[in-house]
Amino acid sequence: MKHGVQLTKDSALALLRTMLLARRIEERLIRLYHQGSIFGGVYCGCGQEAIGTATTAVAGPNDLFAPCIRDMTVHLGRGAQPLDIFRQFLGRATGPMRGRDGNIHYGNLQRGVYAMISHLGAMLPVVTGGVMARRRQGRDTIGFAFIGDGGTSTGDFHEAVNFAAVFDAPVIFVVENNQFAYSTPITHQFRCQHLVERAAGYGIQGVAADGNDVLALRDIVAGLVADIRPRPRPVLLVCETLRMRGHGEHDDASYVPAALRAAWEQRCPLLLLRQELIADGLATEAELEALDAAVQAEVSAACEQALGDPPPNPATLMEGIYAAG
Amino acid sequence: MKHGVQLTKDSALALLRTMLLARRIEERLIRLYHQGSIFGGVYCGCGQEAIGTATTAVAGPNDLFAPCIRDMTVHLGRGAQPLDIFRQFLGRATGPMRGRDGNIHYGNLQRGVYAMISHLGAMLPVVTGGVMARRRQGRDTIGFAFIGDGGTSTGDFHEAVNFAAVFDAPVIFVVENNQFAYSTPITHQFRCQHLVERAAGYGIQGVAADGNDVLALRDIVAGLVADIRPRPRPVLLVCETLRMRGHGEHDDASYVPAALRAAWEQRCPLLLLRQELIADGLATEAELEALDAAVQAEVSAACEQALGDPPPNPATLMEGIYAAG
Amino acid sequence: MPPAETTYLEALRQALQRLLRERPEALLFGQDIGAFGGAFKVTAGLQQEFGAARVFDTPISESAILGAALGMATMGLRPVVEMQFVDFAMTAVHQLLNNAGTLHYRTGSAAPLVVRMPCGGGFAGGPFHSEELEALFCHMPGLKVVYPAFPADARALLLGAALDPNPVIFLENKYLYRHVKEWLPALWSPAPLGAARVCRPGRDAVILTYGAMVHEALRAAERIHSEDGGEVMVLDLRTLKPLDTDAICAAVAATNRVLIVHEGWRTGGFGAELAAVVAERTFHLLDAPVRRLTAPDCPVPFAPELEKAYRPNADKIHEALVEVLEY
Amino acid sequence: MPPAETTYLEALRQALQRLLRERPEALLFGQDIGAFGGAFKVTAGLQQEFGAARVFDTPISESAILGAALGMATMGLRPVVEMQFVDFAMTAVHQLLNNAGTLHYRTGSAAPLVVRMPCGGGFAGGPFHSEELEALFCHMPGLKVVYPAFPADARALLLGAALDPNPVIFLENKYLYRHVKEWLPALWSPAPLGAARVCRPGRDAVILTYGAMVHEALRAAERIHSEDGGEVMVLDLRTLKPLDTDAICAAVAATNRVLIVHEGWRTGGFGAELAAVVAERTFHLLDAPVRRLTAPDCPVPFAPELEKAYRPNADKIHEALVEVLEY
Ligand SMILES: Cc1ncc(C[n+]2csc(CCOP(=O)(O)OP(=O)(O)O)c2C)c(N)n1
Ligand SMILES: Cc1ncc(C[n+]2csc(CCOP(=O)(O)OP(=O)(O)O)c2C)c(N)n1
Ligand SMILES: [Mg+2]
Ligand SMILES: [Mg+2]
Repeated sequence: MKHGVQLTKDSALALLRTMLLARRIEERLIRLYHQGSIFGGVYCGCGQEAIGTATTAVAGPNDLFAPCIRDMTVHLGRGAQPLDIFRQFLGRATGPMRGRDGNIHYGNLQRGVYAMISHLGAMLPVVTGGVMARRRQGRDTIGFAFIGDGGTSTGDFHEAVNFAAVFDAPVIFVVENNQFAYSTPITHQFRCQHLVERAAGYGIQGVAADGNDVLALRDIVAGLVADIRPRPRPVLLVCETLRMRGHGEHDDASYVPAALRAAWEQRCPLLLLRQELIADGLATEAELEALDAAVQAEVSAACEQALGDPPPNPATLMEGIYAAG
Repeated sequence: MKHGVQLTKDSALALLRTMLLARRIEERLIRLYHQGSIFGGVYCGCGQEAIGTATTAVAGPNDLFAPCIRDMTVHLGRGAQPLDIFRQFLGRATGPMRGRDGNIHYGNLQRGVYAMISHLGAMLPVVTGGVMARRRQGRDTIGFAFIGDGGTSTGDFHEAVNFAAVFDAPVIFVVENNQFAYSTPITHQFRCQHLVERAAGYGIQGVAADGNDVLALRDIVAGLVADIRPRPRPVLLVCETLRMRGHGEHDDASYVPAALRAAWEQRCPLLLLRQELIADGLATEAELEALDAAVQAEVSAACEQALGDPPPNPATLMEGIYAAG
Repeated sequence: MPPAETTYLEALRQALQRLLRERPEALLFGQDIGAFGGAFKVTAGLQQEFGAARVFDTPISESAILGAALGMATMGLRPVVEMQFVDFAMTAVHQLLNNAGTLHYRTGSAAPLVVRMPCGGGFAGGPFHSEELEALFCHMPGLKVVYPAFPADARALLLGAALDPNPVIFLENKYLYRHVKEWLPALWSPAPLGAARVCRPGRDAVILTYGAMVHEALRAAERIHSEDGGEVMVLDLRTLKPLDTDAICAAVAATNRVLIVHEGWRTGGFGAELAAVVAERTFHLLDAPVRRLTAPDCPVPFAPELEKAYRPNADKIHEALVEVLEY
Repeated sequence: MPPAETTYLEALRQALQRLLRERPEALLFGQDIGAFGGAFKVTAGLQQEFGAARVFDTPISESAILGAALGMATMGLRPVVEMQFVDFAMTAVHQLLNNAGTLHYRTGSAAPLVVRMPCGGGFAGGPFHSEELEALFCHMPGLKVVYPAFPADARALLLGAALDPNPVIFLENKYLYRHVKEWLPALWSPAPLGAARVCRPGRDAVILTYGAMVHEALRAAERIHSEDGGEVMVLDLRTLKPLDTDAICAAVAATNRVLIVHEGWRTGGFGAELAAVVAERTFHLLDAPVRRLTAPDCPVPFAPELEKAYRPNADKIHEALVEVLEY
């Protein structure tokens, strides 16, 4: 067995299913966007599905997540249904944010997922505080805080990681280094060789990982979780990947060099996992086709249902700005 | 010869003189404060005089400084007169800020010294921008940006250092690790062993220095300047020291352990330099006494003169909020 | 012997102490607020009484402090955090405006969170330790803004703020910390947010004000009275958001002349909102134009001579009052 | 064939292009503004024309961008920086309020610095990409605040802002970028800051407004006219700070009824300042109470159905106008 965590057929297929769901949902969202059915933007995590998948696969029920732009698999891994996601992107009254916020800005604290605000880095101290609170309440909570390569340049990134370090808050700061921040390549974002070099400056452990190999990543995260759950402290986990679409669907990403894109296309996390499953004899091509077909059907049904859902009632505009005392 | 930079009697006495001036001015400010002649606060750099002294000693005329709370020797080293400083702390119309800002918040851009705002870290990108501008204008400017151990926790510290690194701005970020931020010890401020460990995360050089040995520090800074003036890039220079008085004169610093204080008292930068001068045969006790007496006389005269200066005219309150177009 | 009086500062401390005693989910953090008791000593003795797990120091990271407090509040704690000076909160406005202020609207989660911020000038603090920024906070949806003027209100409103399920910006006036005292009862209750108080009755004009200026307004009103018997009402708003517009309208109806006084800048200051409310709602009741007396649009100057010219006070209020009364 | 018309966005680009051509000390930076041309393409082609030394991308560091721009401005450069959305400037308010805004007052140094910030909603941007924050900036001493509504003004005022020796907050409306066009002359001059413009004359009431709402106000005024011949003046403020109070007073004197319209939040919005100015200065001229029509105090909602209810538009303005006219 090549992997630290026991690799069963079921667990491997579950990983693949999460990634497939995200991929197929995004494909559908892109179509809706180009058909003009989605207002605002569509921001995809295509190519980065392994990161949310691996982290949620090893997290416990009390753990807290602060997903960022490209983390649909965090939501799915924490129990969000395709229907929730379509409702969210379509701004339906029935969606998780009831149309008050859209696209990637959603969460569900019952499942331990914060809804992000757009300001990059701003959620990192929030999840840190959430973890500190739950630890005081006697729970064994760990936090997973996601941020892009670009987001590491914000003051909030620094303040949050340092704060977590000072208070021994068990937060895994997951940097998704997808090589670009909108159009800006990492060469214009930072000058260290690798972002793990940031860890030492906070006195915490830094771990570099391949963000596209879901099985290897799951093992790494499982190891970190096993370390920090009993001996709480933050960790910086830097995952290398590539954003396979534009910043949003309005952006053709023509600034991404074709060779770079081609190289990472070979390393599509879904493709890698499929190949591995087949090589390990854990699944057949036919089984994987069937899984995909089932996922596609589920996604289509969810999309249809969400399209039929009502928009928010304008009369509710001013409700719930404040919590009732 | 023990020192990288040629140590002449004149240059050594000049260093001592700057430090003595600062020490004697601060002693006088403290008296004025306790007599009620100074409104607002008095914040001293006692114990940290070597840092501003060493940096200004090797800087060139086109260089830019952003001093922080404890850097009276930066001002003196860049040509501020004791009279300017008394006028500043006394809020006189004749002072460098004309009474519009007080105590440590002053500068003089003609001499390349920015007036700090209180928000810790906020001046670091400003001096970085200033240096970038001067470099475009064909000058060989280097920046010296000062920040405390506490100030390294601000988002601005991170953004500025990273920004300077990305743009190869030749700024020496001088961290004065005086072990405390107001009452908060460095154990509650960061978790790395030593703040130089931050440098790698920005892909820049980090240098640790003894902040109290002015000769050694001058050599280190001279080396860095020689490196980065022709090949521009930022550096993180972390100086270890101790703040020998309270955060301000309202604060008795009773939170500083007596043993720590006592240990650093032995390492007073003025004391160390005097000892070295005498040991090296560069000066006699009598000469040093005479220097001190001359400094004291100069300080007293400046203080008396400033006390006689007028306060700002209230009728000028609304002048110069905007620059005239 | 008269009964002992309590300062504004000590009243705040009592509120925090009671909060920590009665609410195990409450905790305090900020820069130097632990063993040191805070830059102004509002939290003095609290770490000693409640331990460093509940009252503790943080790095100099305003955004992390506010963000962490928000995260804790979402998990059922009741954090009360301190910004060492309101001025420094400007490094992390997004945590208030965008994160805390929108949370309930977006997600339905409560965020019982108080941000204590010492404000105001009058002690040669200079441009970065003297600001009055309530106007900025009042503009942000989803936040409540409280600004007490008296020890009793400070105590009751701070506890009220801490028990409120929303993010509350709690503004404290540094000048009042040690300059205002009153006798406080041993038995007291938290005050709900949102009620103004007539702290001096009158029928000739009303001064709408809050914070340190309440005391200056009272002095000016007293002088008007002693000089020519004029009766000037002083309405202490106490909570700026939600604003007690009923009390404002009633005060205007009773007096027909309005002077608005605050220590913050004029343009877009909170006085603008007050003037707008008066102009919109009580137009037909006004015998004179509403008038604002505020700090001018100028950085807070350091030198006492300049700051005196900058900051409103009883004399300047008196002068403006005379004009309002004579209009 | 009618002469070609120019969009608001293209007008801004022309101003930047001319600035870079005429002023060697000018430079542009911000996130993605280089080869990519910016999130909205305002800087499209400028890096190609002027090179990466003068038009370049930065890390995602708003405070560093603003601080560095200030430092450059003190050394005689003329930086024009972009915040990708005004919302993100909230992470670095201290660089504007405390650093740039106070610099000249404290030190006498000029800071010729422009911060361009795309503002406003109407395109399902949600709570963090749709804000209107002019009220916050207008409260800050030492800053100027410009908010054009038309391509010609956008072009002339942006160049005027860049030539001003002070820090200027230059607000651009995202909705207008591609929705508003007009014919622009080939010969043009920078406009000095501070002058409002009557963009529709009238004697029955005046609408004081700026930004995207100018166009909605014009539509509403036109409808009033077509329905019953009413003549409603529309005053486009163009510069919010310094404010053209003379033009406001003249407009009130000519019409005696005032409706204030803006896209930002009501409480403490810039409309409060406008209402206060009107109430203080033109009390005796008013036949009806001044009235504000603004967004409500609510985070900007995402769903178009909610945002439509949230955002002022010609219909809502028309409704309010009818009430003001009938008072
Ligand atoms: C503080 C802040 N500044 C600017 C933006 C605008 N913005 C949104 S996404 C983005 C690029 C983010 O890049 P990265 O962090 O690498 O994440 P990625 O999109 O690559 O997943 C920018 C600049 C923002 N959201 N927050
Ligand atoms: C952003 C910010 N937050 C809080 C403060 C209040 N404050 C002023 S000095 C200080 C401590 C500074 O410590 P350090 O950076 O170590 O410098 P030192 O005083 O030791 O020289 C604090 C918290 C501030 N000036 N700026
Ligand atoms: Mg990225
Ligand atoms: Mg220190």
